[in-house]
Amino acid sequence: MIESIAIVIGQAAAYLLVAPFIVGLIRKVKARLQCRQGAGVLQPYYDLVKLFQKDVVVSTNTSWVFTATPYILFASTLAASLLAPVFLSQVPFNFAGDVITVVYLLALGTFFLILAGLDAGSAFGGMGSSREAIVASLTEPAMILSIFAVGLTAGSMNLSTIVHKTALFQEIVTDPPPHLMAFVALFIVTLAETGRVPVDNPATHLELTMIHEAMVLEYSGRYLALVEWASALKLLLFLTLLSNVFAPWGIATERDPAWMAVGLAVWLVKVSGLAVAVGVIECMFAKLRLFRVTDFLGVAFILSLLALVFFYILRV
Amino acid sequence: MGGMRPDIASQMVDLCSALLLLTCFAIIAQRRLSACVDLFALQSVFLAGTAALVAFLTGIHHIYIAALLTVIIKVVIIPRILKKVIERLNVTRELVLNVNIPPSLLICGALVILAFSITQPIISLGFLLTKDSLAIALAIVLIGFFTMIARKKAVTQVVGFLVIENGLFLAATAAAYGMPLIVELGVFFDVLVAGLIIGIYTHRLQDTFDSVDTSKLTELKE
Amino acid sequence: MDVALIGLIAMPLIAGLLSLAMRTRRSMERLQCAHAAVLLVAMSVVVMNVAEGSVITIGILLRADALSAFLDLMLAFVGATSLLYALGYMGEESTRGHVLHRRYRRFFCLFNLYLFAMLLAANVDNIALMWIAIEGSTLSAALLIGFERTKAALEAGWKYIILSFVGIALALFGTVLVYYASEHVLGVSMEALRWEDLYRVAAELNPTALKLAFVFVLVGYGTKAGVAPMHTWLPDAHGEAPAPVSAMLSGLMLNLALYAVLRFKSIVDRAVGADFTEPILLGLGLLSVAIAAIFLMVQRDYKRLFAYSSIEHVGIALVGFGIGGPVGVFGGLFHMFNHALAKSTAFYAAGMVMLRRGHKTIERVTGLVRQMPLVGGSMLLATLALAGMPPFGLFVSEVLIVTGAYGRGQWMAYVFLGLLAVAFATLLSQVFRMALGEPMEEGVPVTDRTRRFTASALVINLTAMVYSGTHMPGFLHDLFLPMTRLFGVTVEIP
Amino acid sequence: MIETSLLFTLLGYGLGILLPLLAPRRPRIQNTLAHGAAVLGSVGGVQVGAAGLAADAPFTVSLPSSLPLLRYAVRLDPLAAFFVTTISLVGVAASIFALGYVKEFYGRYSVGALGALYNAFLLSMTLVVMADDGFFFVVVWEIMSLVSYFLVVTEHEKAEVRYAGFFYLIMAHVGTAFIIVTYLVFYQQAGSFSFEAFRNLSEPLPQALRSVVFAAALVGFGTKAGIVPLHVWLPYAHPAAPSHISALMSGAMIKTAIYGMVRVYFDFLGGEFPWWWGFVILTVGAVSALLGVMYALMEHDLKSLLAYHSVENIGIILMGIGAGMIFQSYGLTNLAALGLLAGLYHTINHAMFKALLFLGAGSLLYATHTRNMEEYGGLIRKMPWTAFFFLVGAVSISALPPSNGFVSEWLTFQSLFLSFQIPDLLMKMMLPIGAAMLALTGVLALACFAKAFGISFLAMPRSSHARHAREVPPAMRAGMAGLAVICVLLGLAPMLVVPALDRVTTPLVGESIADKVLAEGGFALMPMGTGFASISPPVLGILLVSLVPVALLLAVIVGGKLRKRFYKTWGCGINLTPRMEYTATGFSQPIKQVFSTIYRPTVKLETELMEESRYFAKRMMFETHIEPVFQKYLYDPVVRSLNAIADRLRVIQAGSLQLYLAYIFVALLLLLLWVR
Repeated sequence: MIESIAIVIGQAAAYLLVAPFIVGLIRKVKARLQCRQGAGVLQPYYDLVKLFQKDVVVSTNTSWVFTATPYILFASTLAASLLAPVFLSQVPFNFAGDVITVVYLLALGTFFLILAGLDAGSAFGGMGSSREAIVASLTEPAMILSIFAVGLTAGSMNLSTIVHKTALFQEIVTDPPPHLMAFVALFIVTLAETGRVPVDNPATHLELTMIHEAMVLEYSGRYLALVEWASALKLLLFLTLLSNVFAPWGIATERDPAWMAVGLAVWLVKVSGLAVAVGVIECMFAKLRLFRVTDFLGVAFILSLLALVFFYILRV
Repeated sequence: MGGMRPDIASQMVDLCSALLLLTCFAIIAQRRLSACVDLFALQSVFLAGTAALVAFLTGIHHIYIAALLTVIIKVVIIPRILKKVIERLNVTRELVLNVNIPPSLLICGALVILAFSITQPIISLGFLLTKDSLAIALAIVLIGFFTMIARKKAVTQVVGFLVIENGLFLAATAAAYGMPLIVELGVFFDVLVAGLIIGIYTHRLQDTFDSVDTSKLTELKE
Repeated sequence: MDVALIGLIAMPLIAGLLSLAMRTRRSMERLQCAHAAVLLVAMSVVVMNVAEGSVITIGILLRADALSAFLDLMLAFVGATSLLYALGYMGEESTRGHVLHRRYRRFFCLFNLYLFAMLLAANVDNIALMWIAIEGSTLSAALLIGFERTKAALEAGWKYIILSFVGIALALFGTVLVYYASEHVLGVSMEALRWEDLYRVAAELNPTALKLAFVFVLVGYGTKAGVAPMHTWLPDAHGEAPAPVSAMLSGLMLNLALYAVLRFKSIVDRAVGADFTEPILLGLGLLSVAIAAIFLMVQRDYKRLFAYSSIEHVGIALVGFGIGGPVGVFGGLFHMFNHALAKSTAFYAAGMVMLRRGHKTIERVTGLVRQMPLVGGSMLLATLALAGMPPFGLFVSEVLIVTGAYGRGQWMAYVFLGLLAVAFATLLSQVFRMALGEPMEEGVPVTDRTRRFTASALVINLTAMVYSGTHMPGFLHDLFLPMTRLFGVTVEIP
Repeated sequence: MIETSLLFTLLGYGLGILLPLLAPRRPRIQNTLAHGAAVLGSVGGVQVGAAGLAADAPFTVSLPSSLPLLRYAVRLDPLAAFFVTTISLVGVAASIFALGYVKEFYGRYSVGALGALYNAFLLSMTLVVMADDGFFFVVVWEIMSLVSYFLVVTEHEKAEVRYAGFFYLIMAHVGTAFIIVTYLVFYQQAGSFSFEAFRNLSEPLPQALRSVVFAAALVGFGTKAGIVPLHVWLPYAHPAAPSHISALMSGAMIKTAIYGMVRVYFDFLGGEFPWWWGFVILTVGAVSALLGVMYALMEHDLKSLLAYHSVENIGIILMGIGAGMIFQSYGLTNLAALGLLAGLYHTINHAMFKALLFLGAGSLLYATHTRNMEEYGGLIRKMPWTAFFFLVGAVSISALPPSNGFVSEWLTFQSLFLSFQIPDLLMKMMLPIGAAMLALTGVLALACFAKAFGISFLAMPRSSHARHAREVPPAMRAGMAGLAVICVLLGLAPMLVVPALDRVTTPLVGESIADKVLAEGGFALMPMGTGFASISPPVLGILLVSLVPVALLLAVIVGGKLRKRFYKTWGCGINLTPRMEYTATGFSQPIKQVFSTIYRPTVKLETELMEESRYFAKRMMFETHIEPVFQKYLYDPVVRSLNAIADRLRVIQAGSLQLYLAYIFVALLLLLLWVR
């Protein structure tokens, strides 16, 4: 029991502490590829601290929804990330929810974020909210299908069960093609869900293009800090999914401190690698028009569907 | 059987009813309105004759009364009413036809054949004396009906209707040796009243539409 | 009980003759109310007696078995309410000066004679005398239809006269044919015309003659019943006649004509078997429903609208009899009964609208429920009943008939249901337009004196409708068993 | 126990029908009597339902009628009991709500009639699900339609209300015709209309007839349920009714159709059917769900929006049931039970939150006298309670954890995912695609309710209506609060709901799965116990609630005390006015763009330029519509062709006497020849 609690706390800590670093890393990679020096990878930490200490400016139009949202967003994202294993394959909260739960917990945050965007009554917020809504609605099916395709191989939809079995090759019946397709699909979903290029550009504040930034435009001080932190957390969560669900090797399968430490290290390497990949992609592609995003996500959906089909075809 | 050979008797009855049928054709072939009425009167005479003959031959006496009533109502009263109507309403004497005369005659011929063929299986039931009357009666009814369809004037429709009545009467008296007296009386009463009411209506029609050309009565439709 | 039967039949005649002597409107009202009361009392005595299983026969002339009693029930009840209603309606017309007192008296005279003729026809024990009585009712009806001497009324009356006289003539020919067949068994005599004896010897009668006879009778009385394709006079007559007369035509005349057809059917079936008559009835019934459904759609005149709905319901009843079997026959009879109630209610309401608005155009009538709650409401309810909605009896009978139809063959049931649905939609779409919404014109409200009568008539009918729909009264229940036996079937009612 | 509470219920509703009509014409008294009685009746109904669920053997009563084939037979088995509970729960809340809401109608409409009809409506629904005789069922079913019709046209001075009501009644009647056909097939075999006879036929129906039953029941009940494409009446009728009636119609009435389908397919047909039945149901469900939510997104009329969501949720319910049917036909009874259970779970959930949302919409209508969302805004400050309850409803219907909607949708997901146990490859692949569609539906619903709540309650008031709105009276709030609490409970306590539902499904499918579904001592749901997937709503709830303080704590630790400053929203330098706010139309614009193939939007833009310069517009007129595809291509043609036929055939009644005579003549001759 104590152990479990410790593990939960450890996992939460890992997520919370690593999340800003990933953001910083991506920014760094982009800067380098753009032949800039760029800020240090630890910059996001400083930003967060500064934001936490700043005063908060709240619009007179807003209601309690606006002030509650950052906390709800933070809580739901953290709750979701507690379901995805980091360094230990069997997380204590495994029984509490499967991948669908993860998706819907994130959706809970999105829901309130959309409300918050509308709450201040500025046109930007509304615009951001409506765009966020369409993007979110287009990503969900692809995400669920792709994870299902993988879940089938492990015969489970609970993340840590998948990870555990895959790590140990227990009753795993995996073929490369569906796995690969699902991976690509989920990667695209990641870019869309976490508001990266080519779907959204976290670095812009140009009202014609921004989505996520427009939604949170009215936030400042610690509210902004919480929102930023939560979105960083979300990004990390997705990268973790990509790494641990598709290639969980190295993760600890028993509660052995040394092994867990190794697992943690491996995980760090994996997510950093993915982060670099994200950064590279951000530099290689331009942001798509909003109505082109559909095609992009359509690809993800088709891929996940194909993954499913192939899974069965290769069975017969 | 007033001492007469059955076959002759039956032939006489047949002769009379045949004459009835012929007058029908005459009515169909007739263009002049008043002549139609006259022919109807003539037909009624034949009808009365047939009835009297049947009464004489069978000795069922109340048929005499029926014959008498026929003469009174159908030979005297109704034709007079109709004539009056024709006079007073100065109905144009030329009939207006839906169906022209030659085709009408052909159709009526067909109707007669039909009548015979339909009644043929039950003729055997009939009394030897009047075995063909039923078929003829049916034929008259059908022809009367056809007249009502083929002619446009209100008066001719009345004539057609009365011809149907004659056919019915023939069926009742000749074919079935007359219904019980009370029934006969009732029927006659109804016919009389019917004639009266029709008369009333033709008046009102004339007053309101100043014409009795029923083809003008097409206001009520969908 | 003989007294009751005689009283039932004679009362209208007496009242009719007396009403010519009535000097004032009040005296007329007294007379007719008394008349209505007597009718109801006598009727209930007769019905109760017959329900206990006895058959009332008086001499060789009158005979009231279950079927006749069933007709008496409808004739007396609807007759009584329509008398009440007529007092209101005609009273209003005369106070407004549309009708002189002379004609007001004449109207009631004719109205009562009409009722008399129908009651006689329903109870006389002689196919020929029945014909005479029905002819009599036709004559009085002819004058009643043309009562308002407008062009349209005259035209309608004329068409009614010609068509129904021709029809009735054909019916007489059929009657003669039956006599022609029966006198060979019973000899040239009154017996050869009596139901009693015809039922007795039916089996020995010549089949072909009876078949021919049935065709003539069906076409003949079918014309009066408004069975397609002989229905063409019906919308005109119902549309132009004064509302009480329309109610009588639809609620009683059609049922009486059906009664005649049924009588002959019950004899012919005994002789040649039901599978001769049933297909004919079925075909004509479906045809009627179809034609009615179509014409309900294009209707612009609310009285004609209800007229076509009458054609539809006669058709439904015929389908019931055509299907045969306990379910079909019961359904048909029950349908006749409920239709009499609902349709008379509908025409009462329509008449009130007519009095208020002075026209019959559906488009120009709206907001009845707002303007005249009772009238609008009862028109709405009556229409829903006619459309086949519970808690009204027509729903029950329609479901029963559909059930029977399905037994006869799936597709018939489907077609029938489809036609019913179309009729439902078209009828309701028209009546909702009138009943709901805001009234678009004020019109002339009727006097309270009028409203007293009309309202009571409406309320009585409505209560009867709901009652018979939710629960069939015991005496009716007792009537149905022998009635259905008349058609060689026994329906088991829990 | 059951008898007494049943009598209590009937008494309550009966009084509710009679008293308001007999009471003096004072609206206040009539209102109190009618809806007070309704509260009593529906409370009794809840008791009946609960007792029925607990009872071991079905409870039956049967009274003979004086009409042939008709029996007033009532039977309370778990299935019926479940639906009685659902209906009555909605009834209780709606009746309490009505006590306040009906004040709106004082003086304008007959409160007595309204109240009486309201009670009749509740009674008829209760009887529909309890009826144990086909004929009786059809009678009460039709009465239910009729009464609800009258309730819909309460405000019949409005043309659109009249149209809505008429359309509804016609569709309902057509549906009934199909239901009658369904029962006739059984009647032919059983020789009686009693459900008992339907259940155990002497010899089973031939396959052809079974298919007839399937199709007829699908169309018949589907019309009432509002499955695409038979849903067209629903978005008209439900909004047109007074809001507490809308709540009953959307929350309870359309569920009777679900009841009918389950009754016929699983009970009468004994759950023996080919795989394609289930597949058809599943497809219909998926299409309804998706199209329902999509059309909902385009609505600015709050009540129409909710009505379209009923179509969506009926779709979700049918997806669960359809999956169950597929499993059933492959003999996977425990999975069949799961699918059915998911469907029923969503049924009661939808009943609760949809009723809650409609009551919320009613409150907005009551406060602002408009249904147009574009005229709301900022209401969260005017009416905090309503806002909160509406938010609870919105979260539930968007299936966000740990709400009840999430739990039932999750179960539906599972029953779709577990399809990998089906031997047939096609089904293996189809059901997950269904899951994908369900996911899409879920998120679109989220978007839709983010729009509904955000535009209606947040930011600045968009009209004087909204500016002058006031919180609604306590009775209305109480009604909403009750439902909100039930929603939360249904979400957090599945360990109580699942066993109850299991009692319903066990007799239908023949296998009890409660123990297989519940794990961790009831705190987690783990379908079929295979560890394939599991959730624990209570734990999730606790987690979320406990992590919010964590966030606060972190904030305080890092940032110290919170210092807030209030300032007006930055409006690019000029003062922000409501006219600059994002509208509902604007919000859903991207979605309209993306799915334009479905919406087929038509846009009309008129610009009137100034004569001085063509670079300045004097006024611009923009209007956009989405094409009502089904009415345009499915219903209108039928109506038009019927009218055309009728118009052609008018010549029959041409008015010529000779023609009429000819009809008779021809009829006579034909018959004579036929005889011969």
